[in-house]
This record gives sequence, C-alpha cells and structure tokens, in this order.
Amino acid sequence: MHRLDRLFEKSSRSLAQRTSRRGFLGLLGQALTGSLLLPLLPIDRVHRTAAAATPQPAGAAAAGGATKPGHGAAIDDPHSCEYWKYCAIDGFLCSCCGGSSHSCPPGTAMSPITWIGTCHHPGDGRDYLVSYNDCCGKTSCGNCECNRNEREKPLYRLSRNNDVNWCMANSDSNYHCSVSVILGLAEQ
Amino acid sequence: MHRLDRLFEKSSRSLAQRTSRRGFLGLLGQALTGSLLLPLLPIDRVHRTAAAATPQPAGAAAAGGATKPGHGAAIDDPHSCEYWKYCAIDGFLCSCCGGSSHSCPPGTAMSPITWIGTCHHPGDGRDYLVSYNDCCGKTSCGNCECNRNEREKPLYRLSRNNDVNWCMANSDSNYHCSVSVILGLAEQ
Amino acid sequence: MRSYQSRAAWLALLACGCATAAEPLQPEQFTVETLPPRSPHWVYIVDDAFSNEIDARVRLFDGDSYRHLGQIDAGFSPGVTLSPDGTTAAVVTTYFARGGHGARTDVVEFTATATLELSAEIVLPPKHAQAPPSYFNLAYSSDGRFLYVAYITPAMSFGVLDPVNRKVLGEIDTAGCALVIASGGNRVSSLCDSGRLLTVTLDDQGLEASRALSDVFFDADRDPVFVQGVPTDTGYAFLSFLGQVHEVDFSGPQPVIHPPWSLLSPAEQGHWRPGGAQVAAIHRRLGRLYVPMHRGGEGSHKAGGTEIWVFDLGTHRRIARWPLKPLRFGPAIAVQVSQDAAPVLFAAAENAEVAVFDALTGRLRHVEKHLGETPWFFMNP
Amino acid sequence: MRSYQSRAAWLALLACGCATAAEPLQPEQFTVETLPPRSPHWVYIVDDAFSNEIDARVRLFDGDSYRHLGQIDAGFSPGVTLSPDGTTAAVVTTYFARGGHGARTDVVEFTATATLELSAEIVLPPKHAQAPPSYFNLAYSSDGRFLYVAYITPAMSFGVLDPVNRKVLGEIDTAGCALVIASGGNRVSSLCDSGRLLTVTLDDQGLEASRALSDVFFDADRDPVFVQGVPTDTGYAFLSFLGQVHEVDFSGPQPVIHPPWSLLSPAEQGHWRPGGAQVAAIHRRLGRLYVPMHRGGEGSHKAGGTEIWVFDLGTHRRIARWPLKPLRFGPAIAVQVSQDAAPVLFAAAENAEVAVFDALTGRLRHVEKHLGETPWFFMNP
Repeated sequence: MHRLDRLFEKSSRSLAQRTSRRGFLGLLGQALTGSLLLPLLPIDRVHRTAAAATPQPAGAAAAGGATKPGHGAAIDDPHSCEYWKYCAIDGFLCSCCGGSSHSCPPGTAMSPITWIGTCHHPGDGRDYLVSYNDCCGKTSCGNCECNRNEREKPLYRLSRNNDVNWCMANSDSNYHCSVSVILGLAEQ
Repeated sequence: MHRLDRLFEKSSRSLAQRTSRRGFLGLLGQALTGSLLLPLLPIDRVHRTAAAATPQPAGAAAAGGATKPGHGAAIDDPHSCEYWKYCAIDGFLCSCCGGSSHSCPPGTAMSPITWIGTCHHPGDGRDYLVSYNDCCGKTSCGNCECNRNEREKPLYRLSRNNDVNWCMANSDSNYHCSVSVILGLAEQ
Repeated sequence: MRSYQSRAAWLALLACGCATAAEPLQPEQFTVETLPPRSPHWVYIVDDAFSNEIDARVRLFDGDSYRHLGQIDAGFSPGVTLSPDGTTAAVVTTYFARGGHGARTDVVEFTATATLELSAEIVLPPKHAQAPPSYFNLAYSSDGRFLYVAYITPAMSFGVLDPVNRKVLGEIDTAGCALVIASGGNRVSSLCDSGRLLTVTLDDQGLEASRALSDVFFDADRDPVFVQGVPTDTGYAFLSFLGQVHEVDFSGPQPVIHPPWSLLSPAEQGHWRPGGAQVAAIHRRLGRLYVPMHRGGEGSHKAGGTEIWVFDLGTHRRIARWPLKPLRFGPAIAVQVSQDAAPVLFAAAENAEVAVFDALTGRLRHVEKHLGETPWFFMNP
Repeated sequence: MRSYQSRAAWLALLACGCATAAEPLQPEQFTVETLPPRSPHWVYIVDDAFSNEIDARVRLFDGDSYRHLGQIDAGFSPGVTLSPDGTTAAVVTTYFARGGHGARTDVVEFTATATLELSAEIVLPPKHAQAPPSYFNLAYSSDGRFLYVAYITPAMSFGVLDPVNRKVLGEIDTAGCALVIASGGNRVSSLCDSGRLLTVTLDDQGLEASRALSDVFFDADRDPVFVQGVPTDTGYAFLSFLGQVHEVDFSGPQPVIHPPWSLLSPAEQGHWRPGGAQVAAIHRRLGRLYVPMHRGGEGSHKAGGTEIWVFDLGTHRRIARWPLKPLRFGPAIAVQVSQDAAPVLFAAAENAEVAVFDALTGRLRHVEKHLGETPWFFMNP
C-alpha cells in the first residue's frame, strides 16, 4: 500500500494546483461512500459535466470478440461495446478478457488512477458517474476493442481523457483492458 | 567479424558431430564460389534432396501486403508468395519490407546461419539451390506472410527447416523478414 | 456477478414501464476476477501473434461458455507446459532489452494456474529453441522435480532446471537430436535426423547418467515424422508426413516403438495427408485419434485439414470423417480434444477462428472469431 | 535489382520457347538494401499496433511506388519526431523488462533516417506521456540543440534533453498543462485546460528562464481543441471539436493567437464535425487545409471523416469536398499531405487501409491494404 500512499500524495499535490479543494474532496467523499476498494481519482470539475446524456453511442467503434454492435439488447450486454456503462471507454473490454464490466481479469491489477465518465442508464432514466479503470500488468488483451467518447476530453483535461495509458503509475504498467465501475448518481 | 568467426567455429563443431566433413566442405566451397558475402551454412546432406521440383506451391499460404496468390505472373514476381525462388520460405517477404528477394531491409542484419531449399525455375527448367536467410534486428515486418514448404523438413533436420528463428545467433536476434539467395545450380 | 443483477433490475423496470425507478443502482465494488474451479473443457491456446512475434501469449478459453478466462504473457517464440499437478504453467521464452531489438534474455516464467499470477522466473543461457509450440520445447519430469528446456543455437542440446529451487542445473548435448520428450522421473528423449530416438537418463543431480539410441523407426528423407507428438496412455504417437502412425511407449527405461500403421487406405495413399501446426489429438480413455487431413503433395505438410478424420486406436480403423467446408470452417491447422467423458474437440483455422465440436458426434457447437491472432497449439488444463 | 534482370531473362526465354537456357542464373550476392535519396512523397507512418501495443513501429512508405521502404521499432505508446535537418528520427517510448510486463524503462532512441540504423539512446525517468501520437509528444528545438519530451505521471511536466551529448538536462513542471509545442531555439508551449497556452522559455542550459500564460482562446467545456495541432508556416493550427480553426503564430517570443474561423457554414453547424486521430493536414506553400469531416454529435470526435474537405487558408473558404464512400474507402481517421508542388494526400482508415490521393484534384491514386495494424499518425520526411 506504500505505492498507493505515494500516488495519493502525488495526485493530491498536482490536483491542488488546478482545482478547488472542495471539488476534489466532495467527489472523494462521494466515491468513498460507494465503494470499499476505491480507485484514486485525479479529477477536477466533474460537477460541470453531469449534463443529460445522449443514449446512442455516436462514433462508437467496435472490433473483435464478442462485441456485436447493433444488437438489440447490446445496451444491456457487458460484452458489447454498446453497453450503457461504456459511454466513454477506450480499449479492450475486460468482460471479453476474463474479467467483467467492473472486474479485472485474473492476474492483472487495477489502475489506482482513472478517468471518469457520466453515462445515461436508459433502464431508470438516470445519469451515473462511472470510473473507467485500466487493468494492468499483462500484455494487451486484444479482444472487444471499444472506443466511445461521450463527454471525453483531450489530454489537457486528464481526468476526462481516455487516450492516455492509465496503467502508467502501476508498478507493472502495461495496459491490458478497461473496466467501468458505477461510482454513484451524477449530480444533476 | 569476431562474432562470425565464433559462429563458424561453433557451426563447424556441431556439424562435425553429425555429418561427413566432405559433405559440409563441399557445399561450403560451392557457396564460396558463388557469393562474396557468404551466409554460413550449418548444412548436411544437401546432396540428398536435389530432386526434381514440383513447380506449383502446394499448401502455400499468403497474407497481407502485396502478396497476390493466383496472380498470373506471380511465379516471376518477387513480391508474390508464388515467386519461384520462395519454394521453401516461411515468414515475411523482405521484398515487401524495404528489401528485395535477396536483400535485407535497411537497418537490419543478415543471419549468418540459414536453411536451404531447392527450387525449380520454370524459366530455364533448372533446379537451383537457394539459401533462405532471415533479416534480423528489427521487430516483425508483418507484410506479405508467405509459407511454402517444398522439401522442408522437421526441426531434427535443421538445415532444411524453416520453422526455427534463424536470427537466433545474431547479436540482435529478433526476426524481421526472410530473403532467398541463389547459391547455384542444384546437383542433379 | 453484479451485471446480471442490474440486468434483472432493468428488465423489471421495462416491464412496469416506469420512467424512473425508485432505487438507483448502487455503486459497484471494483474487484479482480478469480477463476472458477478448472473444467476439462478449458483449453490453453498458445497464440504466437506471429505478426507481432515479441507479443505471444497463452489464452485460457472455456469450451462451454466460449469465454476468455484469462491470459499469460509469452514473449517471443515461446514453449509452454503445465506442471504434472496442474498448478503451474511454465513458459520458456525470449525477451529483448528494447522490445523488438537489443540484448536477448531467455527465461522460464512460472504462473499459478489458479490465479494467473506470475510466481517466479529462472533466467537461462540464451539458447532456448525458438521454434513453433509443441509438447517438447519445455517439459517437466513426471514427478515435477526437473524441468527440461530444448536448446538450439543451432547446436542442439537441452537445459536441466530445478523448478523448485529455481536453478539451472546443467546442459546436456544431444548430438544433433532435437527437443525434449520427457518420461518418468529422469529421462529425456530427442528426435534424431537418423530416424532414431536418443534417450538420456539423468542422475539425482540432473546430470547425464547414460544415453542410448533407439532403432531406426522413420526415414527423414522419404517420410519424416512431425515433431508434434500426441500424448497417448503410455507415451506419444508421431504421425508422418505421408500418414503413418508411430506409437512410442515411453513408460519403461527405454522407449518401445510399436509397428507403424497407416491413416490411409491404399486408394487414399498419395492423395490425402495430415498437416498443420498441431497435427492430431487423442482422447486417451476412448482411444480415439483426431487428425485434420487434406489433399496434398510434397511441401503441403503445413497445410490445414479440410476434413477431420477420426480413428479407433485399438483397431486402427477410421470411424468418422468430418468435412469442414460445409461448416464454413477451416482448413484446420491445430486440434485438441478434452479428456472427459463428454469430450469437446477444438480446432483452429489459419484465419484465427476456433471451432468447438462435440468430439463424439462431430457436431459443430461454436465458432469463435479471432481467438487471438495465430492460435497454433492447444493444451488441456 | 537482380530480380528485374532475371525477369527479363525469363521473358526472353518464354519468347523463344526454349526449354532450357544456355546460361544458368548466376549466384546472387546477399546485400542489405540502402535507401534511395528521400522523396517528398515518402511518409513515416506511426503504427501503434494497438492489439499488440508493446510492438509499435514507424513504417516508411513511398507514396509513388506504394512500397514499404523500411521500419523503425517503436515500443509501447511511442512519440516520434524528426530532427530539424531530417537526418535523425527520434522515438520516445517505453520498454518493459519482460516484454509485456516487468519494470518500465523509458528511452529516446535515435535512428539515422538514411540507413534506418539505431545510432544512440537516452534513458529517461519513467514519465513519458503514453498517449496517442502527435507532433507534441516529442519535439526538437528549431536548432536541434534541445529535445523536449512530454511527461505525464499523471502530473504534467516535460523533460529537456541534450540530443547531441545524450543527456537528460532537467524537468520542468507545467502546472497541469499538456504536451510540448516547440518553437524557436528555446521555447516550449503546452495546452492548458483553462483554454490558454503556457509558454516556458529556457536558458542556455535548458533550465527555465521564464514562463507566461496566453489569453484564453478556447473553452474546454463547450468546444475543446484537439491536441493534434497541424503545422502552418508560422506555427500550428488547432481545430476544435465543433469545427473552429485556431491558428497560432509561434514565431515570436510569445504565441500570437489569431481570431478563430469556422470550417462550417451556419447551415452545417451542429451537423458536421472534424474527428479522428490526426484531424487535419496543411500544404503550407499552397495554403490548403485538408480535414476529414463526418456527421456527428457529442462523443464523435474520434470518428473518422466520411468526406475530406479542402479549405483555402487565406480566404477561409472551402474549395473542395471529396466524399470517400464512393471510393469505397474510409472513414478517414488520419491525414497528411506532402509539401511539394505536386502533392499527394495520405489518408488512413480504421481498417488499416491507407489511400493516396492527388492532393490537387482529389483523384484516388491507390489504396494500400493493411498498412500496418493501427496507422494513426503520418509524418512527412
């Protein structure tokens, strides 16, 4: 856990430079409530982007494995790129790699840092805050490549960016696949 | 050239264990006559396999890049897997990787050890002894994968085997692509 | 699995037609998946990733759910084997200091099969045989005490390793004979160009105690055997390019070579051949041999099978013939069969499709698209 | 090229109908190919090989002969740039000690562009930005004296390197601003979430002398700019998600930001967007801007263009619109244009096809299938 501590320190410091302390701690509190094993979130300004979601995945790319874009029940299928929670995922779906929509495949490790999306759940009409974590330490899974970018932002807004290797700070930092974890309801 | 010397020594020693000195030196002489920059050939028993060739590449596999199996003039096109000289090649054609049928791409290095084939040249009706060398030191080229196996033998007859990484003894030993070099007429 | 809970919740919502549910979805807990108890219908697929050859991997796939269960990194041109107790997967491979170039490091890496976590490694002399996967690139002694690594430099030899204490014990020259066919607690056989088997017997320290050559049982010029031997009850069966089956009993101090028999009727000879990367599979208890067969000639020995032929190992009679083209699958370049009473047959095609058949009836159950890039070898769990 | 000689010989034989020629083919001499003098129609293609991400490479391709000329290894998630004199290609990347796992080593590797041989490397702190290729992951000062590497840990900073003496000179914090936009001999600008540019000016030792923030010129919430800037005569043009063009003059001591203009007519706004991985190309002398455009909405900013729109940079008027679907190509996720008087336009599709167009007329000259696996970025020689 030493490494996690160090990361937390580093994230806190770098975040302090560019966001209000209140915003960061508010989110942290929210996430702590919801999840026992908490990803560390170098996030600012999440409150800005909790707008109403567009349900159709515009520009979604899907390739390989069990991903079947256009399938009727795809929006509720964690093996499909069109699954509702994947609205800002970019990479290989861990559900096609031995994990699930929110668990890493055996033998890999979660990235403690992450990017954040806000996805609309058509089942209950609500918007959820979703943490996209990379699973790290094995070579690329290669199955179910999925690229969706709702409210995704360029690299200068890192907490909303899905292009960077979020395994970067893991001790074993190769990228294997990506998961999505519901953090809670998005603030309206 | 120190490394070449050592390799030569090693090859000679291991060959001495399993083939007649005459056979090895005979081939060596033949090859020296034909080529200034000579690949070292850990070969035995080449005299056994100089049988008449079947011109059609049975079981040839081709994928990617400029390889066009079934093309009319393919048997004379060094960018095609069906090129006559490629009758026992297995890997990426260097002619699709920045080299030619008998030259390595820029920045790679020839393998001094090699496997040998005997290919029928339909242009003049003759059989030629061909040295297949790997080009080494860069990561897989990936273009024009070509797998042909006329008179190819399993691993225990290494000098006729195209499965092993012939870059194995290079200082930079990754496999990039394969060439074919005419050594001379096959003994009839 | 929370995903199923949430699916149920959503379906319930749809049924009631509510726009907004009373209870929002709860935050999810992030976890790392654990493997269920192993199933005989799992298969380890060695994917050489040939177009990106430094990035080979072993994929664990479930022949019932058709799901990927996990992955083991395998570097460049790996050999893969399982420990006798099934708890450890060992991979011998090469890594370069700078990805696709730079100094070569050869290593055996050990992965716990229950967790797919790396547990240890042994660094080797840079000699491991960079050749296609088979059972004989890397092999354990039957008691798991020794691990043997095939070396080609191009001189041929093998390394003897102590997997428990993570040490290289030594290297034994095989005089031009290839690969490591492990038997018993201390024997390693290799295939020789002369058509013989060389068998080296080791002492307690893993050093050579004695060696012996078998009689000639094949002719490398006229009809060589594939090095891809297939496990039988007592040893391995070696198929030849022209379709002879050489069964070798490795259970005694020296290999006993049975008289060969042919896959082919006299009418079929010269027309049909076995071929591919993993050329046959055997269900040991049922005594059934599965062979992808194709019409071919000289040089077609790596061509995949357009049909799978099934033989009874007791009678040497063909009991089925399963054409693949009507199934829009194949040709099949690799096959494996599970060893349980309701066996499934796996077959891989050159386009990286993997088919799952009922191994008793030949019924096609499933085709998985893109199971890796170059799935060349299957291993049972 | 001996192969052409032998082709001629064979054709002659066929013509005369001889079964056997008088003179057999002569033994060939083995060589390593050298590159011809560089052509403006060459292009360096950064292939991230995303499904085997540790095995990225830069492919050198000729837009006239449609041949691969060679390759540079590029490791994991590389940044690539050329030295100002064009003699050196620099690649910043990550290698793992054991292929796909193990300790991370970040390094800049230098390759001579004339021979494609590695010439040197500099080992870095393990901080390089593992992000998609752009002009701003790695960049030389205009005099070639400094080399800048973008760092993300996730804290943002950059490394200052001395490529001549192969040393890391230092690291400069960018307070959350991203990437390295090099200008002049000693300036590095970065893109900030606040919609500003941070510009750090270095002293002779490569240490920070001063820093300044520009005015706000974009709104990251409402209409962020792509980080894939496009070289202009005096700096870079940054396109926004909604199709605004922000031209920035980097030739003076501080960047001068021109008033933005729109790719879209009022009727097109809200319907068409730019998008992809390399979102535009500019022919600097002709003053032409090429942009792959698609119909999309929120979240479609990485979708490729179904048309390429061509603009006059002087008048800001669209002068052509080239639909790709009738050509059975695309959508286009990356574009580049050669800088000569008879320019070719390169475009890459998601399926790894690369099209070569006449950049003046839009005529499709060639489609190369499978030009690598994930060709995401083109660089002119």
